[in-house]
Amino acid sequence: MREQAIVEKILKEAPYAEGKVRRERRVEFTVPAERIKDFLMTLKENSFELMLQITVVDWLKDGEYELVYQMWSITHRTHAMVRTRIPRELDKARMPTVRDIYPAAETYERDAHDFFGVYFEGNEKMEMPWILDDKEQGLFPHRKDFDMLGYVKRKYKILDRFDENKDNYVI
Amino acid sequence: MINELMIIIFAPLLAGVLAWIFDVKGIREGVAIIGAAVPLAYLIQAYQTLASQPSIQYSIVLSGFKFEFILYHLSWVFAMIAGVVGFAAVLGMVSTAKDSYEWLFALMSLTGVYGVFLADDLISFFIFWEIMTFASFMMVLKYNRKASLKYFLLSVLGAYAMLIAIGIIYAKVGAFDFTSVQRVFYQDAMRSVMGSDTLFSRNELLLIFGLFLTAFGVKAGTFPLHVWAPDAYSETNQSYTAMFSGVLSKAGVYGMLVIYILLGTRLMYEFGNIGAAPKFGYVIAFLGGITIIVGGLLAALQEDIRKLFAYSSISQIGYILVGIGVGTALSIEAAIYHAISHALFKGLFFLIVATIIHRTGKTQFKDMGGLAEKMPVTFAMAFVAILSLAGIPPLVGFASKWLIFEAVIHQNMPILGGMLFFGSAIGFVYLIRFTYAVWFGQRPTELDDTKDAPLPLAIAMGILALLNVVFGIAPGIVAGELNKIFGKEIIQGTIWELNLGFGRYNGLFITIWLVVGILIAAVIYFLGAKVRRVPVTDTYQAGNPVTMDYNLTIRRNFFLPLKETLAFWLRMSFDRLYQDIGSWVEDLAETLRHYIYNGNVQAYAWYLAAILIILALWGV
Amino acid sequence: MMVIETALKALLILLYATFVGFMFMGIIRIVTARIHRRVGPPIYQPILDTIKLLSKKSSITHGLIYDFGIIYALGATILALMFIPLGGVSILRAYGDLILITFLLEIPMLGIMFAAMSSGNPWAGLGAQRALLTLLAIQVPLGFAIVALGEFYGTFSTYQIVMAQQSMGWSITSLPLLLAAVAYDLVLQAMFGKEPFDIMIAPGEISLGPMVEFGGKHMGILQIQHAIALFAETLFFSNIFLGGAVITAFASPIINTLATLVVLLIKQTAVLMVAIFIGAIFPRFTIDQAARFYWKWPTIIAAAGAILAAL
Amino acid sequence: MVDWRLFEPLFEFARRKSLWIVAFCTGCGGIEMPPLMTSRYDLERFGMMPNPAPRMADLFLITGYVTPKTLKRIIITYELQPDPKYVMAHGSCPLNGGVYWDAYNAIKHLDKYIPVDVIIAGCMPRPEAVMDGINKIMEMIEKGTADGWKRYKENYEYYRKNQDELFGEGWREKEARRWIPWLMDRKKEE
Amino acid sequence: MNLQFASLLIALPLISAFFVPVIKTISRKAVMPFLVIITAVQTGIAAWVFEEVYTGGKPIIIMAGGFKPPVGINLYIGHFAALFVLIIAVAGFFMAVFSMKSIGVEPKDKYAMLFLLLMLGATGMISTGDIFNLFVFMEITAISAYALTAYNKTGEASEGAMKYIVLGGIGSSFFLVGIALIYGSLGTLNMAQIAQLAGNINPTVAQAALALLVFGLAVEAELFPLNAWAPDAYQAAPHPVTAMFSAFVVKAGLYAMVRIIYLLRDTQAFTGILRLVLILGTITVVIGELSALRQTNVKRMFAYSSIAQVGFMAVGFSLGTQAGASAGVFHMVNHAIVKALMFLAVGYVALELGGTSIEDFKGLGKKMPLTAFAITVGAISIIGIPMFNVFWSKIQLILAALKVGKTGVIALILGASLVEAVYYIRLIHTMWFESANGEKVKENFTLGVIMLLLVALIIVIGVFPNAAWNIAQKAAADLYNVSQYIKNVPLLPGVSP
Repeated sequence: MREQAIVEKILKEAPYAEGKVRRERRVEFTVPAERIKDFLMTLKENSFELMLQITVVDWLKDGEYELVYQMWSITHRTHAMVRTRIPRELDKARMPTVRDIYPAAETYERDAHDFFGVYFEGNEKMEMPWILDDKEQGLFPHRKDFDMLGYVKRKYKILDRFDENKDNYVI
Repeated sequence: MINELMIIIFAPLLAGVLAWIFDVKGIREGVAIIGAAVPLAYLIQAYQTLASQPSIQYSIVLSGFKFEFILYHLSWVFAMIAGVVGFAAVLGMVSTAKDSYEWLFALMSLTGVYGVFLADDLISFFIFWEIMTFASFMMVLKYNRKASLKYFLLSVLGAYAMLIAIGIIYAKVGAFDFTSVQRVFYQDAMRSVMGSDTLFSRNELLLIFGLFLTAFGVKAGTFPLHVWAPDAYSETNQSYTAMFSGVLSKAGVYGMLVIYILLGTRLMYEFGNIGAAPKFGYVIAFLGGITIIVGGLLAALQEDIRKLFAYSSISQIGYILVGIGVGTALSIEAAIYHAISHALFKGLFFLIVATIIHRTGKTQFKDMGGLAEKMPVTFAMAFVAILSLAGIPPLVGFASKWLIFEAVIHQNMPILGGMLFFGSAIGFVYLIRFTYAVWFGQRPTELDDTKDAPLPLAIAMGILALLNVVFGIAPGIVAGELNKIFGKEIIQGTIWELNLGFGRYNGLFITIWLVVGILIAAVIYFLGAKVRRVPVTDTYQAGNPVTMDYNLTIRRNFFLPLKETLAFWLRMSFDRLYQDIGSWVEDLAETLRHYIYNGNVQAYAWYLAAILIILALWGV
Repeated sequence: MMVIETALKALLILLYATFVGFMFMGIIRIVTARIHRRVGPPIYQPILDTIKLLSKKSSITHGLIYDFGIIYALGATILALMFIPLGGVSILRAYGDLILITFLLEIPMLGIMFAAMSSGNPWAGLGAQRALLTLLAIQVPLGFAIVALGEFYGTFSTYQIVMAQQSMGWSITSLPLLLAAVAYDLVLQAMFGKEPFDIMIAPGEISLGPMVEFGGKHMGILQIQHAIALFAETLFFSNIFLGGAVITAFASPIINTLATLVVLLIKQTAVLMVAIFIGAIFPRFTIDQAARFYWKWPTIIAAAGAILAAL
Repeated sequence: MVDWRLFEPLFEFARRKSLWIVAFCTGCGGIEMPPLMTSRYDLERFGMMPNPAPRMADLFLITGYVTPKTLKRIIITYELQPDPKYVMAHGSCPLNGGVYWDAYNAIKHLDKYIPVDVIIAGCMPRPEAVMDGINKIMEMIEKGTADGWKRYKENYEYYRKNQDELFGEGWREKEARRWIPWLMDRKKEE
Repeated sequence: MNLQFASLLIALPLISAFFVPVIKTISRKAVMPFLVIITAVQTGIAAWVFEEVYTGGKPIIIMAGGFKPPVGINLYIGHFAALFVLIIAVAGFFMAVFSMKSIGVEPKDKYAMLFLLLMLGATGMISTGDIFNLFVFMEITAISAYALTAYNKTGEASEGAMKYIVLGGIGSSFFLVGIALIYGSLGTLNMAQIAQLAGNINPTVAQAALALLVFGLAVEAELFPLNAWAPDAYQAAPHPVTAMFSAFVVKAGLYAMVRIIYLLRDTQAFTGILRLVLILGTITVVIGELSALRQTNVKRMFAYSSIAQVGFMAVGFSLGTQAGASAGVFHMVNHAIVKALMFLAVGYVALELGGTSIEDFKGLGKKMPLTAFAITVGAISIIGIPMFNVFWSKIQLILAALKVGKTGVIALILGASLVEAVYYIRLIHTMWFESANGEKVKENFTLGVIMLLLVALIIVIGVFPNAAWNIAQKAAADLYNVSQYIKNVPLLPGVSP
């Protein structure tokens, strides 16, 4: 099918990556973290014009973050998911920015940084606060090991209201 | 014996020279104020004598020329404008003048203006015109060379054009004084009506009229020749600009009237007329119309406070030119009335600008804002001036604009009528731009300690504002004076009312009913709940909290949409045209010198040979 | 004696104008609702709104000019009202001069803008800028229309124009003044602040522009001002273009004045309806589109009218 | 200075019959507002008019969950409104946090921060429910029990304490200056 | 004192010129003061002669050696000559005082001798009544001018002098041929008699003679193509000499040309020559002003400006009317005063600050306020601002020209004076409003007094021009109506070719 041809063409240009067709109009690639920039360059040449989102998946047990760059090609009308894996610890979760290839990436990188703490070198707006309010700025709330309920109790001081075993729920 | 006309003319110059010599802070201000007050006093005192005898004359002989001076109704009105606004400007300069250099030349320009208004023959008219131009040029030279050079070149070009025209007239008429010149032209007009051969041929008349038009057009700042005004008005001591734009531009207007007095009938018969307006007058009126629009639109797009008012004063002069251009007795009277009101509110505006710059030291709109609380007195004066310039009924601005509208539209001139209406809206527009940028909005932090106007400036502003209001409510006073110029009762009506037969305007009723309306509104206002004073940071900006450090105002580039709609027209600019001509002449001069005086003797020897050949050809 | 009589007449005109003005605002809301196939508020809704606004318990001010601007706007509208001939009742009818009334109808906008700008709110600044540009845009066709009128009738007093129309028939019957009337009607659209040209008080874009800072009683006074302005503008239009009303058929003068008021009312509502229909259909122009529109078609129409009138 | 008690019923009737709405369409309730204005439900029958400027609005509709950042704006808008002002909250989220009961970024009790007059139940009430709420508030105005603004004024310290507890002291100035460092350097370029 | 003492005007400089080596042997430093004394005495005599002529009303005729005019050479000191001799003497006196301070190059006695010869030549040219005598005096002036230009012994000075010699030499030779033609056809050298017999020269000879005479003198009078030497010569000459050049040497040349043209009034070529001089004068004004526009050296700029002003005078005289001539003379007087002042001031600045380029003039107002003030007043009066002296002569001249109907010429000239205003204003702005380093210089008292005297003279004439205007009118009358000139000269009745 059409997607198969696209995947082979890209894999020929980027041997270091593996790619497969998940279903009609949906392809998937896995790329090592350090080669992400040139892979996105090849995608750009192969008419993947849009970067839709950079989503971060927190594999707590593997101790890794999985960054998924979701791209969309208007000409082929296919959606490509580029997966990479980076270590989970805050000081080691660092990625080069792809702002120069896809300008939209700047906001997605800030979003990932706000909620997961992934630091993208080269993105000058990294320190600029994005969505989170000042209180939650450094907490990276979407990480799996973030104790949401405890933080809510402390923040809104409604300690007595909840019963941990969730069977009598008092409004 | 020194006639009082001489005192009126030379008192300011004398005071200026004395102030320049005794360069002591206290004395020179006193001398200058006396210098400006003495002519004003004499003029007021001359009002009684004018009631009895038609005019006061005086003449002296100087190097073969017989200089005559006359004070009759028309020149008395213009001299009074010069007197009042000049006195106010001098009062203003007491606090803004830096050194005696400015005093000397400001008062010399006042002498020049008096001389121009009181002159009764062409040569003294030209001489005082030159003195006025030179003195005002020296005021600008001190601040900025390029602006002053542009101003000097254009106005000297105008002056020399006038000199050539005077020369041509002198060659044919043999005399300079207005009466004989007028008589000769009148006879000439009669001869041309009878069909016999005339003293001046058609294209000679065209040349004289063209030359006079350029000379007075430059000074009045009509459309193609207005480029000097914004730079000259902004690059000098601001309270002097009150006199510069309020009074000196009136010299240009007076010049246009001189054309009417001297050549009026002759040109009328020579070129015929469109509808009621003489064809040559229609040229002036049309130029005036374009000046209104160009001046107004450019004023709205300016970023510098002084430039805005410079362009606005050009566009207001456009009104006067339209009035004069239409040529009927009523329209000329309306034009003079607007000259008076323009001098009043424009003088007031420039004094306000002087106070702002004197206190804040800033001239760009983007660094100003929110001064209304800090300078309440100046703001009150500015409010009066804005109402007057925008032509809001109870003030003098409306009375004179109304007269011009009536006079022009009654003569069935649709295009001019449209231009006038457009002009009045533009006046409205750039005033609000000035008010918003300077008085309202969030105040930059460094302007927090600005004090209000110094005393002399405040008094000067007070005088002009008072006159604005008085002449607005009782327009009949001025109309009475103007009727004396033409002898017959053109604007009927009592002291409160102007009655033109086809239109009536009563200043008193309007004020009464406006006060009644405001009272009603005030009653409704005070019936409501008590009011709580709220700072600027408490305004609704989509709910976001507001801080004074980062002020969200569109003070810069206020009229961006207007600039986009006018983008096509803004590309043409006469300023760049004159710049290019100037640099072209300079390059030509450079190449010329390079080739002719190239320094080697052989070339010079060849020149000799060339001359010999010419002489041989000459027919030796 | 004369003073009391004029005072009474002035009071009568004022009350009548405000009441009819509010009714006009009510009509506008009901007709627009009916066009949207909605039920629409009761006709006295504007009065209720004004009473609610005036009865607000707390009010704020941004300084003297913030209040004086509003009071000045209402005062100027009342002044303008007094000049326009209202059948037999008007007071300053003799001084009702075309140009004077045109200027007086524009002055309330100056007062509102002064008050809005002194509040320091950026929305108000933007609103003021757009209101100014709209004013600049409508001035050209308005000017030419007034010039056409002035030249056609040779006089500037509205009362004489009304009298002339009694004999010569309504002024829209003659071509030049018909063109002027069309242009003036488009200008009225912007003066009422109705849909196609109400960019200056665009609710969504700049949250009501100049009106953003006007709370309780300030907004109440502005509602009254808008009512009187509606009445005055429609009255002025019907006087100069639709022949005004001078009825002397009945015996007693009171019935005559009532008849003239009724006739005028009909003409005014007609003018209002035209404005409402245009308003309900068209989307809002941006400010430079509005300026370009006004400087193209209405100006050509009005200029043609003026030139024809001048011949 | 004039005693208006005689006209109080008229004022009450006018306030009831011309409620101007400041619709703060936070959360998911915003989409319920347009149908109210269109021909099927037509709130304009009751004289209600949507009006973006808080200065002249009476009814303050909060139509969904409220995050702390939105709450800051709500408090400021509420304080801008002139006095007889009523607040109507839609759905369960403003009541007790609703489905976001354990989310860090949703306010649990709106009532702790600003006085709420009427709360309409339903995880996004349908237009009919909103209409019913509006009738409820009209009755309360008539009976004079819609006194949210009085409660806010009397125990202002209570509300103030809750707000400062959530946002920290002097949060208005801090919030206003939050973006200046990044805006300022852009200002230097121009 | 009988009138014959007037001949001292010529004799005094001659004798004292040859006395200078004697003085030098007595003491080297006494030479310059001696020069000043001589020029002072000369001024005294000139003032006495001026007094005699203007009160008496009759010109003074001096017969050399007692011979009656057609045979002997006679000096005719009329109103014009008296006026100009006084100007030469006064300018010479001021420049002598100035050269006491400014001449540094060694052979001062040579300088003094040349200075006196130059004054002698100029005085002689103006007062002589005999055409060949005019040539002799012109040669004296020219040669002393060549020597003085080269006096500074710099490369530039010698180059300027060489140009001046080449052009001056050719010019004077043509002048001699012209005289020969006239003498050949009329047989007499006396100007009065030439004027009498001018009618019966056959036209072609008259035209050729007139053309050659005008061409010869035009070099000295700096009309357009022939004034190429002037800028370099003015710039290279020592400062007092430049002032004397522009003050009276050029004017003497112009006077001679105009005198001869007016003498041969009856010949047919008269109108043709006048039109030629008019055209040349206008072009001189335009080219002179334009080429001064982008000058960086102030002295050279003033040189161009004085060339242009001389062209303006030539236009005045070439109008052929009484008003034109009187305006021209008035302009000569005013120009002499203003240019003497300007060159004096520029020279003094060059002396103190070591150069005359624009950079030295930056911020002069703070460094040398008096000199800057003098230059400013001079510049303003040259531009033609009312209340200053040049304005009156300019306006008279323009009106005279317009009376004759020369609108085109006047338009060109006014355009040129517009250009002149530009570079003078640039100079004023550089002097007063541009800041400059360097401390305040203590200005010499005597030169200060001279400058203030000239400034006062400018302003006095500016404000009360009547007196100066009457003198100019009388002087022009003397130059213009030749018939009166012929009656004044007591010709021997019988002697004729």
